[in-house]
Amino acid sequence: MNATTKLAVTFVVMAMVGCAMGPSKEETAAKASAMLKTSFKANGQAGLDRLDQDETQRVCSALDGNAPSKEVAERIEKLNLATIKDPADGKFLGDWKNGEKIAQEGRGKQFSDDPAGPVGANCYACHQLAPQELSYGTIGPSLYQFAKLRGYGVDTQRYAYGKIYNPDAYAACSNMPRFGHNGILTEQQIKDVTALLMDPASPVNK
Amino acid sequence: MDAERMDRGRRAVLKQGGGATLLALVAAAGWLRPEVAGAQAQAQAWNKAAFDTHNMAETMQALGGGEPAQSKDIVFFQTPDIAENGAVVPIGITSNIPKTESIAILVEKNPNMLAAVFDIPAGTEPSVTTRIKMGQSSNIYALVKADGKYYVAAKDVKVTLGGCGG
Amino acid sequence: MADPMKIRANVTGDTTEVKVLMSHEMETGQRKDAQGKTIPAWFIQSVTATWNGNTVLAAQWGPAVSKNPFLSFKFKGGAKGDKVLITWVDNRGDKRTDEATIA
Amino acid sequence: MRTFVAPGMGTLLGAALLATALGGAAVAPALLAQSSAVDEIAKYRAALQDGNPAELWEARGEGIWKQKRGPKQASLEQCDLGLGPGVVKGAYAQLPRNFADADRVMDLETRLLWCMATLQGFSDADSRKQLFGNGNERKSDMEAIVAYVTSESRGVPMNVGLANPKAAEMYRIGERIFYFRGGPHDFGCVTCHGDDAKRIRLQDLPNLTTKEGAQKAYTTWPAYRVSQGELRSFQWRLYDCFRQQRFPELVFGSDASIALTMFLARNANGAPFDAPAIKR
Repeated sequence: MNATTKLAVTFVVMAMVGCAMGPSKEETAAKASAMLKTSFKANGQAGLDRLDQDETQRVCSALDGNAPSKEVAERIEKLNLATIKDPADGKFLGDWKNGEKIAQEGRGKQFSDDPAGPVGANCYACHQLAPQELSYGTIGPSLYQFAKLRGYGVDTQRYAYGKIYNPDAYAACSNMPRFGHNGILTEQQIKDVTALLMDPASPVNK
Repeated sequence: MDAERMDRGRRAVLKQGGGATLLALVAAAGWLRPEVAGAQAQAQAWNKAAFDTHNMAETMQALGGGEPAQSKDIVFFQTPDIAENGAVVPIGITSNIPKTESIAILVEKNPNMLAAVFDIPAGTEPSVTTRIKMGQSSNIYALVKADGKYYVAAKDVKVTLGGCGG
Repeated sequence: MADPMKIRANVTGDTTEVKVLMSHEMETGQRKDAQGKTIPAWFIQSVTATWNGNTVLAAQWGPAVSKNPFLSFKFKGGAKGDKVLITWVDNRGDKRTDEATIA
Repeated sequence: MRTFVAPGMGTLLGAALLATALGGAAVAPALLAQSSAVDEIAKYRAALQDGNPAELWEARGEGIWKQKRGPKQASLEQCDLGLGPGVVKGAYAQLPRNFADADRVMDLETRLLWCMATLQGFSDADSRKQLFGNGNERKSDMEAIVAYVTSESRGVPMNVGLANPKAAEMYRIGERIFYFRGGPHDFGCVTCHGDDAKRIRLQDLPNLTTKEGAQKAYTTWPAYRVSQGELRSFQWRLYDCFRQQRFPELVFGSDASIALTMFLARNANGAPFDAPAIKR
């Protein structure tokens, strides 16, 4: 992140505050950040460094849940697109059966989780995938028939892999975790989940 | 619809219980006598054998008795088709059979089938509400003893788990 | 020492409705603690309700009754001011009796 | 059968589930299955309302409130929850608020810690020994007292004021914390609670950015959680949300917890308080 873009972000934030009385939103955000630091304690794998926001988190937090402007979105997406590393062997698809397990697994990265224990993507918390699973969430869109509707080609595979790796590369300030960029899932796990979406044999595409 | 559901429940019972059928369940209602007074006497009367059974056949053997008749006069109320959490499943059972003496709750797929037995003395309405644990989706049986005879009805209850992270 | 029950008894016409909440773990004996040790079973085995010395309900429970049990039933009779007594005994031999005044 | 299931329209299992509910009736539309499941879960929740074990906590909490405890052998009956010493009725509906004696904005739990220290002489370490029940015999006195005090505001409209500058600032900071995204998953409160009609798995998520959503959610905490067999305070609610957000551990009674509570409580203004509730 260079100084120019930081200034640009500051400008955007200030512009949104407008001529409101009292402290600016940015000042309040700074107070909130400082308060958070004194209000949490490190526990197991969850250290206080988790409260240090990167540029994407900071910009997205200032949006109050609204969509970013076109300019901000483009910048955030560019920033995040640059982080995506394609699989070393060039193959985007792993084992969809493993992918299904990862999609069901809700544990991982919580201070209450065993650091050596499973880390999942918990896809079903937010998305419909395989139709056999009735208990799915709706924070994200339904991914049922993901490839059946979009095609099974390598470009779609690359997109699916990249979207799991870093969704902010395609939709700035997405609600979805950046599973690859933030080291939540391994490359193999991302390939497995990609296969759950893309493999013609996956229940998702039935 | 109820009849069909019960019929399916009955088939499941028969399949598990084999030739012994529901004989034993029947006695479930018989173990408790209203005149048993005093908590200590009751504690001693607790039917360990019946509560320790792990499938229908064992439960039957532990209890002994005659085969109960399917009854449409046993009604589940406040009992959901789907329980959000198996730790607490509300169960309400009313018997419209005259001279009901006791009501028992059994959960087919629980490790121990028998959950509870309620003796209904004369003057008490043959209707109880409580909450039970269910390890998984299962049939629930309401077993009623009335005028020395035994009756049963079944209801299928699905258990969902959910939430994030865990 | 177990916490008191919460008992409500209300008469409407000639019928008294009793609702009881009991404070009890109702441990099944099938769960394991963090160290992998089985947590011993601990549950209410019997419940008796009396009104004017008459038993109005008697129950035997297994560990499949939910934690902090709830029980509701109705009996004929009962007048405002009468006492309803509920007693439970668990598998450790702990016992608790509480009473409510019919309202 | 699968060919009848369109994307986003429920599931095979859903259809099977409905078919079961109908006693083996013919295949029904999957969409209907989903709504049927949701309706049935609504019935389940309704059935739980009849007897709420939270009452056991309320009774125990009232006992603890009135009991002489601590080095000073005093009860909490003279604790000032904002409406004057000893006034419990309706106090929770106006919290958090600024307390001049402490020169700090406090929520109920923080104020209770204050009263335990000042009235009863408990050390901070002693009063923090069991802030949350652990799901078995080790029950929390704090959660019991919270159950009692909040039950005394049942039916009272939420009325959290921001006239005090400190209170107003806490509200603004709480709002920023609500939108603060961080941790390995980029989660913030807003991730799950910023839109209408969303679910995690089958659990409905209140939209806390709307008045209706904030009112419905805030006025139904504390709650007896049937999945845990425990009564849970609002401090616990925030603690466990942040745990699942993959944040570090929220300190009980910390300023951030109070700021966020202030934001949510104030947004619930006008709605009658209706807790302790009972939830899955």
